[in-house]
Amino acid sequence: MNNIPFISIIISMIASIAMLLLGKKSKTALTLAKGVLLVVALLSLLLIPYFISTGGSITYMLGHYPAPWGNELRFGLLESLLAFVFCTVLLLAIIGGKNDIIEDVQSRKHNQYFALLMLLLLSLLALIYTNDIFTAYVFIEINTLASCGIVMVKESGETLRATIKYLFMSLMASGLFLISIALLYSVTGQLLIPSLFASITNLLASGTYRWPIVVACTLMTISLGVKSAMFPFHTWLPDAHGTATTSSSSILSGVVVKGYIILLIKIYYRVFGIENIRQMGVLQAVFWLGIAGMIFGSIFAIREKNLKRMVAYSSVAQIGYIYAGIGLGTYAGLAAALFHMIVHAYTKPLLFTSAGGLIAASKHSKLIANMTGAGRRNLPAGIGFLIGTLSMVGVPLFGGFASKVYLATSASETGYAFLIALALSSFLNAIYYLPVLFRIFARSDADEEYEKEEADFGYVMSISCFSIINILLGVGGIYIMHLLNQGVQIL
Amino acid sequence: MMLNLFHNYYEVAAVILFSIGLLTVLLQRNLIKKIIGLNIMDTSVFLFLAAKGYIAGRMSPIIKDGMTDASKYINPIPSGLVLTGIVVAVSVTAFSLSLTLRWYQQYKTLDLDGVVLKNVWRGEKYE
Amino acid sequence: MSGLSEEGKKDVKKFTDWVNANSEEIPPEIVYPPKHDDHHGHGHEHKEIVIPHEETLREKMAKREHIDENFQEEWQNVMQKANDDPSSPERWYRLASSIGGALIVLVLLITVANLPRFGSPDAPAMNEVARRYLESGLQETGAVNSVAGMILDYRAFDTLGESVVLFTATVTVIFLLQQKERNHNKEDIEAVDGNYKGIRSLPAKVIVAITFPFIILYGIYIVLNGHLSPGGGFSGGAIIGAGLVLNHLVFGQEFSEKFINVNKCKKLMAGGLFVYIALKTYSILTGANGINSHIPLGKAGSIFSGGLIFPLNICVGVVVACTVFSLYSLFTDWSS
Amino acid sequence: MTTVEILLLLFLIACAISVFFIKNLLNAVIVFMSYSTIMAVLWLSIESPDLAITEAAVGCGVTTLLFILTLKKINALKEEGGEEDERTF
Repeated sequence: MNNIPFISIIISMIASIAMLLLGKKSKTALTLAKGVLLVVALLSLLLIPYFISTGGSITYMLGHYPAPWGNELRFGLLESLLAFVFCTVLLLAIIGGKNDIIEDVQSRKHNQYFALLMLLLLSLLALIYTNDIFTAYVFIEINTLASCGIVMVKESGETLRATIKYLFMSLMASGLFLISIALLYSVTGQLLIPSLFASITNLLASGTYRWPIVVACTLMTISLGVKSAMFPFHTWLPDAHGTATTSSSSILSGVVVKGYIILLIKIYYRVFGIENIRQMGVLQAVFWLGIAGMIFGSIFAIREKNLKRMVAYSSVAQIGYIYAGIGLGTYAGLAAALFHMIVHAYTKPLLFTSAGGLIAASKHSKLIANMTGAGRRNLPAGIGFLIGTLSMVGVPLFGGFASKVYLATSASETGYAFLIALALSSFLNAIYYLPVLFRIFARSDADEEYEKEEADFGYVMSISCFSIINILLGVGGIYIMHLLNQGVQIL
Repeated sequence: MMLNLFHNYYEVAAVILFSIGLLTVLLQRNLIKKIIGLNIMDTSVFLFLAAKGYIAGRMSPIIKDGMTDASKYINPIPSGLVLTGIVVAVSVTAFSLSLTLRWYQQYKTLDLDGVVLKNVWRGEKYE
Repeated sequence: MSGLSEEGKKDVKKFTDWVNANSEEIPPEIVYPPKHDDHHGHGHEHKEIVIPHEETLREKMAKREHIDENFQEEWQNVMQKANDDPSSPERWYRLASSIGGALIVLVLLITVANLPRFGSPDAPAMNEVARRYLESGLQETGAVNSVAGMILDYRAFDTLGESVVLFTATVTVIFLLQQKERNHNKEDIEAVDGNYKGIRSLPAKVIVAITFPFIILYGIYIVLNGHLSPGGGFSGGAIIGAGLVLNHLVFGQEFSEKFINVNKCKKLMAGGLFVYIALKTYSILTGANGINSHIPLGKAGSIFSGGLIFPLNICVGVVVACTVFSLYSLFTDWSS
Repeated sequence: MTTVEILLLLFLIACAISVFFIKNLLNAVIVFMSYSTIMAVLWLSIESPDLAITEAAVGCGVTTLLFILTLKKINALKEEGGEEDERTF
């Protein structure tokens, strides 16, 4: 049981190397990728009941040397739940985006694409499980390279541009992360998270080296904020998410961005301690940036005429919700933010996957204006988009409603700014999502011009799985919330 | 406190180099220059880390004649971290250079924004 | 276009109109037929090549080149105007980033002033962690070089991640720059047009012929002595790779292919990583589950010591050498 | 010793600044290469021979090799257009 996280990382590592050697056998690579994802998801699922029954967490020694000398993994209920969510999203995203992969990626390069996906998976798992801040840096770099890799696979001009933009912003952020590690190391001499926490608490209590610690915390927030598209640093996101191939967009918005947020949460709660962060004023900044993201992300989305870019801008708003939830600084707020993260991890890939279908059904035009009736021509995509939209706007019974309710209840004690922003953002969501919805289901005169799309089994399955999970989260969210509340206590 | 700045001259140089690298990435339009800027940023952080491991008057962390007395050697940890960092930096450079090549092949320019018009010219829709 | 002011945008608009007036749609040279359901994974692309009438094609290419020539000049004018315009967002961006850079240097300088002194023996970084690496490192890992002991034994997971970073970069570069798979038979190589023949200069050839074995030998020495002296898998591997690159540069492709080529590199690299991962998995799993790993540490200071560090350094050396050479070949072989 | 180190550090900063202003890309890359070499020397002087050797082989050797290969390819692509242009654009 203890070995599961390490073994899942190693499995995906070996799979990615094997895929490079497969040559042209892309079907084998796809099967292998699905198999690995399924195995890792099941392994993580095994951990969940174990942690529910035992509580607490496990610290896993990587090698023969104990705490401050060797590397460590640490995992509990929260980590295993998130690993399970990430694996399932990845799995459904590749199943749903298979057609677009065939179309966008040269066939001789398919196995390299899947190798990159496996590398992405292993870096995400390592980011979730790691208990060492320098290991986190190394795997952040893997994650950056692999996620830029899956953006560029389309090899068209706009994706190259988006990739370069994304790469440079991420690498600057990595530089900031590295220098903040250097600052922390030079005042504490530790790299392992628990030892860092002890050391930092002592230093802050005695008042020595306060300034370097504050600077390190700020720089880490900025760096992970850039990587996870926190509001003023989101400029790379619409390009990267809006131009990549469907499955890449789903994966980037569904899981990659979340991996960094989870790392940031770990840093806040387990390296610095949330009370110290609040005293430094960083937490308040995160809260207000989250609020600004909620509103401005939606406003940008309203102006957008391109469907995928619109959905991408809506991610900026949703990430704003998550940061505002974190910025509340309470365990309830954190649990609600994590719940919103899980809902968003299932909803945004649903929207991207169905947007891919809608675009394919309207002669590969990405402009919303050309999509009249697309939802009728490709019914699964239309229904998927409908469910995703209803969830985003916050209609009862869907995941988005539940998460907004939890966020609102967790925020009700701390002030009205959050509630007002929540209401305003939901209203703005409705403004830009509903017209699209009406348009894609409108009756179009030119329906005969389009050839009927054959429904693909994998596509339909992916859409329906995402939708069912979304509704389940909306109906049975209280149970997940219960788990999360339990999980954040031992963070 | 200001005196400390003179003592920490390695770190001061590293910090200045870091901001030069950052400004090169932000202000230069040329992709190759940007990549060099990223490399300068990374190496400056490595210089910072390596300087933090140094202790005046001690030897490099290679055990001589089985003498395992920690007060004879400098701190080995920053060296290890920087070794990892150097390899990460070179991998990142290789990736970004190959991207630059593909970009140049497609648009015959090293400027990321100069391409807006080229897109128009090639008939690709671009906003 | 977002970086331009209103005036700049007008200029751009004017320019785009000019470009549009001077160009026509260039007929597609390669047409992909509509995809079939069983298209996935068979490896053969149904390419249907449509060659437009030669005369028109040439005419259009000429026009395209004409635009290409004038493009840079025009564009620079437009950008210059936009930059000089005081209300241009581009200008604001530059101002803001300069201020940001100055702010960061200021903040970091204040931080540096607050840090422990350079070279002081009682800096917080020199704590029990570093002390144990130095004091018990020889006993526990068998490595004379504490840095090697630290990165390949104490904190081996980081180093595993680092090799995976290198691997990721190689995958992405292969993705971007690899041409269609070639068979590396002799006939094929000779048949490829523009096969690199090496340099003509005889003195250079003689010098490289003499030094090449020494470079490789030196690299191997550094790899094998990674646990005893400075260096290790990464630096030694880079030196070996550089030697191979030199060999290719001077003696040309045909001679170089006798030693190594991209496909062999790929396989060697994957093999090296496999062995690396296998060894490390064994040691981590035994360590984490409290089992004695039964790895002999050897006599400190001799070449066969340091337990797993010695084979790990060899694996890393192979991986890095192959990565360097395959990056080189990918960058040189690639052509539009 | 300290004077030499400070001089080398100043030289590093000068290299970094000149990379920003040099128009010719090949020159910029070569200045960057000398920057890496100085960095290796500095690391040797603060008793980190491991870093020095790695920086000399990887940072100075491999990175510069990659830069120069890229520039060579870019120039080859430029010549296809028939124009020899050393401007940074």
